[in-house]
Amino acid sequence: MIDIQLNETALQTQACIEFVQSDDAGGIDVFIGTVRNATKGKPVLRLEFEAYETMAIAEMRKIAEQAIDKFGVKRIALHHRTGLLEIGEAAVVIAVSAPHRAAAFDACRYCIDTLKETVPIWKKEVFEDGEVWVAAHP
Amino acid sequence: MIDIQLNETALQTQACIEFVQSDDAGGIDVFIGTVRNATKGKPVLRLEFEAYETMAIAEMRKIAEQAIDKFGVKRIALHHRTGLLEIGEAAVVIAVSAPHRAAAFDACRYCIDTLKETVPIWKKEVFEDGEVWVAAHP
Amino acid sequence: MKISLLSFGIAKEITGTRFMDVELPDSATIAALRAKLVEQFPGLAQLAAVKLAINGEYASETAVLNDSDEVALIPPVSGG
Amino acid sequence: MKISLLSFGIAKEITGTRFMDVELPDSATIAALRAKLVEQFPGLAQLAAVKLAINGEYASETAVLNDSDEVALIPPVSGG
Repeated sequence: MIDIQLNETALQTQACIEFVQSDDAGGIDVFIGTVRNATKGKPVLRLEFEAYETMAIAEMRKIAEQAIDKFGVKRIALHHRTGLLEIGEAAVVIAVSAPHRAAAFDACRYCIDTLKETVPIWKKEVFEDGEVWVAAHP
Repeated sequence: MIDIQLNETALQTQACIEFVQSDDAGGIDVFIGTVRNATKGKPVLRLEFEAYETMAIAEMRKIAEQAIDKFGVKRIALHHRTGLLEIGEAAVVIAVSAPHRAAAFDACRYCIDTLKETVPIWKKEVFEDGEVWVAAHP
Repeated sequence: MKISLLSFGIAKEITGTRFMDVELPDSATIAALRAKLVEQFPGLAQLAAVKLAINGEYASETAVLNDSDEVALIPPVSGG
Repeated sequence: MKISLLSFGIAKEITGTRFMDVELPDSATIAALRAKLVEQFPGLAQLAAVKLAINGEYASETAVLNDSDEVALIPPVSGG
């Protein structure tokens, strides 16, 4: 079972955990990516995420399906935030449940690693003196 | 910063996450070990955890300290349940925050793997037809 | 034929708009569209790898476009 | 001298009690205590590796006991 969401409002970690919880799951791994207050030592004021929404949701679903195939996990919730985020807010929450913990860890890590490579979402860091689209330039 | 707890009442995942959250952490990994409804296909009615409490807390603290040393993570919350647990309840919750996600994943996995080897806590599975102390016999 | 072009992130800043229509010869490929766009918006050439997607799927350089396709300019992603 | 012995999990079922006092010669080692306990409670020999801890720290077989030490019989752990 897969729950994919792209939200303009605060992500609900507890809802992700509840979605993946089941009586035959022994291990749940959850990853929460939060907005850091600095990049390479330079203070970040806030972040903005822009998404190609339909494709982002489709790519997130593909990743979850691949993780289920590869690692034999049972349930995955994958929620990503869009819009303006303050320091400390969650940009992404991924919860994975599996009968045994190794698969839950591996699948969760696969999801975030792959999401960062393939899902069309872009992060703009806002500094005191300007804004930068992350990773845009070589 | 380390928060170690051994609790007779339901574990609070959200409290563990809030403990490790900080403005300079970019990634939080959380592991939740829950009570499964079956072991090797045999229905489990409930579980009971017994702990050598003072030593269990000391060993859990050692593990968290080692994880901070080894992986450079910032904050760890490690809560374990004792007493009677129903199916689906959390037996252990581990939350780890780090500037970057790889360290958070590695440290969280180190904590649960090591906890299962060294922390003096014992699990008794209660079946329809009897009880078994897990891993007691070769 | 005419395709719809979506631009995101830094690409949107370079093209100046999220949505635009682009006229192309029939059976134009992604490579042909890319060449046309880089000519029109030289800033695109300064970016780390820019991918293109057709109707929401990543497309290869040899993929052939059809009238009314939705094509997206996808600069390096940075979600998560 | 006398040490306090704590038993947990399956070990508690075998010794029949969580707390007991054990009389030992002065300077007895963990190995000597283990031998004495296995003789008194043969069921302990059937378990997967049983460790012993002195005052809350895992102890080697050659560790020497002192009067009033708290020693714990630690059958294979299974937390988490």
